[in-house]
Amino acid sequence: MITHLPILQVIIPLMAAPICLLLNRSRLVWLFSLLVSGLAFTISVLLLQQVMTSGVISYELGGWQAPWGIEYRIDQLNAFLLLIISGISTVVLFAAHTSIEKEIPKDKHTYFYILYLLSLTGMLGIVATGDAFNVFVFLEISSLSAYALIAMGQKRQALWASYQYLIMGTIGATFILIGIGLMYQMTGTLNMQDLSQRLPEVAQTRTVFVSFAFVIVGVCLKLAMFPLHLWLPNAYAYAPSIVTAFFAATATKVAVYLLIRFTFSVFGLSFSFTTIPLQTLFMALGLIGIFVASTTAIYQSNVKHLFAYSSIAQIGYMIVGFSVSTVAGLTATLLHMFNHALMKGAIFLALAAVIYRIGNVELKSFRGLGRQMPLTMAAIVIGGLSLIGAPLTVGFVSKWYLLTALVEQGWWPIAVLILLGSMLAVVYVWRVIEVAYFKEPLQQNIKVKEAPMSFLIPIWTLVIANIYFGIDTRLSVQVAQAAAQSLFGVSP
Amino acid sequence: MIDIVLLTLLVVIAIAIIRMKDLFAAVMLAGIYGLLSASFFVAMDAVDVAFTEAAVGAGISTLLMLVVITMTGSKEKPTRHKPFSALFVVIITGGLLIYGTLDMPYFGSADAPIHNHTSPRYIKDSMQEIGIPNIVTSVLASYRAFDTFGEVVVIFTAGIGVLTLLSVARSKENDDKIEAINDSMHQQHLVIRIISKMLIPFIFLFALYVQFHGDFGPGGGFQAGVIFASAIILYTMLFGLSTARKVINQTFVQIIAALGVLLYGSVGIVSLMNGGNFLDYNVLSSNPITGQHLGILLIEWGVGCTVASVMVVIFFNFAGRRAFQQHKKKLQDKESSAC
Amino acid sequence: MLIAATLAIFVAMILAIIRGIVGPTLYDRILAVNMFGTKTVLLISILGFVMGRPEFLDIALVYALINFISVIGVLRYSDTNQFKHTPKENESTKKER
Amino acid sequence: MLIGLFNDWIVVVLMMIGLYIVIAHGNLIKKLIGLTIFQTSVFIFYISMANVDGGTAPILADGINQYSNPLPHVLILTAIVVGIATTALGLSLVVRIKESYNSIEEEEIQQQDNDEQQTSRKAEEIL
Amino acid sequence: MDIVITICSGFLLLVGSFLCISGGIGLLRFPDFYTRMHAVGVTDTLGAGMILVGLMILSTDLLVFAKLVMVLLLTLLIGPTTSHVLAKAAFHNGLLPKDSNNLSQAKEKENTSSIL
Repeated sequence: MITHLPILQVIIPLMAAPICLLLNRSRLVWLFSLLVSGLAFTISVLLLQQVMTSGVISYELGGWQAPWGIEYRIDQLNAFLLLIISGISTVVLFAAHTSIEKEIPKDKHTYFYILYLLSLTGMLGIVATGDAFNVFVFLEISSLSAYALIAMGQKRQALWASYQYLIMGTIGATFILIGIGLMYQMTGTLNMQDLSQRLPEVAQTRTVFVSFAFVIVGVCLKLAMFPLHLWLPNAYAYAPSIVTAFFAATATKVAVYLLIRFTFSVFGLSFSFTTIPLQTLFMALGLIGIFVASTTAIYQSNVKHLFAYSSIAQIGYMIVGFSVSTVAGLTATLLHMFNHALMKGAIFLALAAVIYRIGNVELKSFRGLGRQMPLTMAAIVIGGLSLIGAPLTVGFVSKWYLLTALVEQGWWPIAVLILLGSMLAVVYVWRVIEVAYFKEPLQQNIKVKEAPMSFLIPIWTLVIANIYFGIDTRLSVQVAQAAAQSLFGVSP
Repeated sequence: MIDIVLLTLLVVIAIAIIRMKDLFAAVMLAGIYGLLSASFFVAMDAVDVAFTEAAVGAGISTLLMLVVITMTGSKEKPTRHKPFSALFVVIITGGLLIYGTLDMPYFGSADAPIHNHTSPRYIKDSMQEIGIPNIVTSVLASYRAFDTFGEVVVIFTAGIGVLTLLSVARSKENDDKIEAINDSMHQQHLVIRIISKMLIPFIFLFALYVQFHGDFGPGGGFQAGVIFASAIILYTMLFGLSTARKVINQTFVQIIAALGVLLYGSVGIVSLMNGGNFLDYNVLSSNPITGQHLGILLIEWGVGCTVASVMVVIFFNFAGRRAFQQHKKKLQDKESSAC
Repeated sequence: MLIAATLAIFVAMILAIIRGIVGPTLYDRILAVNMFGTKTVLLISILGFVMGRPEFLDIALVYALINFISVIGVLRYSDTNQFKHTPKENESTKKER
Repeated sequence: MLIGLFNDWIVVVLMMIGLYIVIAHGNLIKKLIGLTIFQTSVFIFYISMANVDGGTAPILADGINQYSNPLPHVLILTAIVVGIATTALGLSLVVRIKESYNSIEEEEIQQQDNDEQQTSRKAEEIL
Repeated sequence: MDIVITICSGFLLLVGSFLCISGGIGLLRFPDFYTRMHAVGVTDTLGAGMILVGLMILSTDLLVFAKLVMVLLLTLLIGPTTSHVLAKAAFHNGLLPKDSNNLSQAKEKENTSSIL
């Protein structure tokens, strides 16, 4: 069975989704999906181990050789992403049963878990596959289930946010489809490995340039990179809290993965960064994104909105790291993907717990929660510190690597700007902390109890991971570095 | 020549759709657009695609849009904000694409890379490797079977999504009331009822033919599923939703949808068990060709089941939501008049 | 002769499209769509012969069916109060009386 | 060049029209129609690149040795299914939006959301 | 024999094409919905039938012939039905023929009777 791990990674949650429809009992379905997600996590750990020891795994679906059939190709980068996604999914799912009880009508619970699993499948499929068109298919699985999940939010704004996301997402996916089509037209293949070998021959043609542009724009739409980010805040803010926690921690990472995969592996480093002024463009957009999104976050009155804008800012950091286009910069990006998943997962799960107890996440209703829900609020504080990049948290590690990468290139001004951006994070995180700890408690908040264990366990798992990986960086840095080096073709 | 005429017609219709303020008309033009693009696909030798596009683009999606328009109103209000920014984005996109076409291989040229890298093997060897004449089915169901699995899951996802958004908790007495609204509409259309009754068995038969003939001609699970579902939709439209729901239990249909996906997946799992890779049909039987045949037959059934039942579920839920809204409106009217 | 028939069908299609765009009533449009559908069926049948592979007539069958179903659908869902038609032509005739 | 690329250019025009409808129109159903047109034109693009001069449909028959490329056909079959799935989901969202906002015009919905936000802000200030 | 086939099918196709075009012109030029429908309904069925029969004569394969027969039967069944339903629906929903006082009176009568 060990040789079939790559496909089992995707196929297990996929097959579990229709089975959930047959089970159709809320609690049972929850336990089942938790089991499945845990299984997927185990598989991803095994895969990572296998990849780190024995290198790239290739799996031919249907037994057909690669450019003719579809190939699953797992290298360090994929395995790392698979680990993040399935890990976060499992942790978040742990709290799902309690959380959706209050947010989603009883008769739709089964559908919720099915869509959750399908969304997980989609993301895992995007990451695992080595075939460009297969990316599109799984992208659509994950997006369609995401639209439905977001629309399940309690307020009517959720529907509107979901619709906007659907329009933007479909345009993005269609752009990617156009890009893939153009690539296919010039090379005659859809396999990424094969593409990367056949594209250099035609790299000078205008068609390949346009296909690159379309793929990048499409991915950036999904990524919510700065000028294309408008769908994200509402989608995250009005979705059911569990969905927010899951997507904030994983969905954008998958898009960043696609960006890296297409620019580094498919089109190749020399094409992406020399033919096109991608570096300057992305650096500028990333920096502007950090500042605009952080500043907007400061003025939000809804905490979910606040952290959603903060997510856009964090994507900016990843983009900056990416556009440095050195091993160190890419390592910083990959590390930040991992770390950001941990901190945003913790923060949004804590917010889910707040919603479970007091029903909303308006900043004004946070008054006094610091005393009433100490553990939950402590999680938000640690997550916030991590966002700022305080030492001993994971945020520090990735910021450190990013700064070193920038300094290595001699880009001092940008490093300074990054630090300034972090100062903005201090402001918005402080706003939450101030209200929660230092303001008069609200009358109705006095009787609020600490969140139930089903929340605290996953939240604190993530918080402890936040601190652990902030101190013991060996594991994450090692994997990220290996992945970055393999992308640059440097043998470690 | 034919393709250029068709493409020009397509442009004309697309422009007309922009200008059309009446959504009903716009949807019908979109239906024509679907038919025309399907004709274009026939002219381009893509018979399987034409088959699907006709059933989906001109059939199902038009119907769904019509149902929705009756719920939302059919007049489009003029937008106040200036469309210049939109025009700007569109022109940049279009300009970029035109720029990209300049280096493309010319239309129909046989020495383009796509005709010389992967596809020769499909055309030359699929008969020995798979053993069925329809190359599209070979590629769809065997070489790239995993994409098709993804496609089935996409449609399953859409079905579940529509269920989450639109399903109404139903109770027996509610149903009866809704039925009253439902049936008041087509009492008088006797001719069409009889004709449809004659047609429906024929459509089912045709769907089965398409399902099984997919190996030899255009067709296959997806097309068959859509045709099968369209017969049920026809029945529903003429005899009312609640009558149709009595004949076809919705829960049952949902289970079929799930089973279709599972059937597809289990073929893959069985090939894992037999020592092959996922969806490797060669190991399903002692003879690889028989294995391929068996595998393709089974997965096509999976596709057909899921597609047909998801289409039915989607339509039922749209129509059910509509009936539910009308019912609610009626109750409100009654209350207001009672006041 | 096949080519001539194809051209004739194209002409008929264009005429139908014009009627479909101009309207003016909903039913004119439905009529145009319906006629367009039949013309497409014929076009597909003839295209098979023109291209020398007439065995794909299944598609024409599907078109005929889908055309029927969508026309029924349009009628079914236009049969609500919302689309009760009192176009201006009628009003003017009433005034004349 | 004109004849060799004419098809592609028309397809680009179709894509532009579809995209324009999606972006410029405020009506939610019209947007979805635009999206369908946009996607369909991408399908047309794929299918026309599969065409080979003198080729016929990729269904093997005796006496024919030039076939069109079957792979784009397969891809587009999948993409059509994705398209209808998106449309169905989008339409069901539209139905729900109409129920809760009583409008399917982008501007009116945005207006309602803004109003709601402002009233909640005012309430906050009063407190 | 070949010549007979060619001539027969050519004749049928030609007449069918003529009918198609004339139907199209009728659809475009006639003054109101009912007359347009008349033009289309009549020519569509006959023209389609002619063209399909013409193709049948051309076909060499039995399966193709059978499929053409099916298509023909379907058009013969569906064409008149849709015309019927369309006219009925239009009339019921209050669309009146141009300049037809008799019919509008009949319509009013029907309305009053239904109210009664």
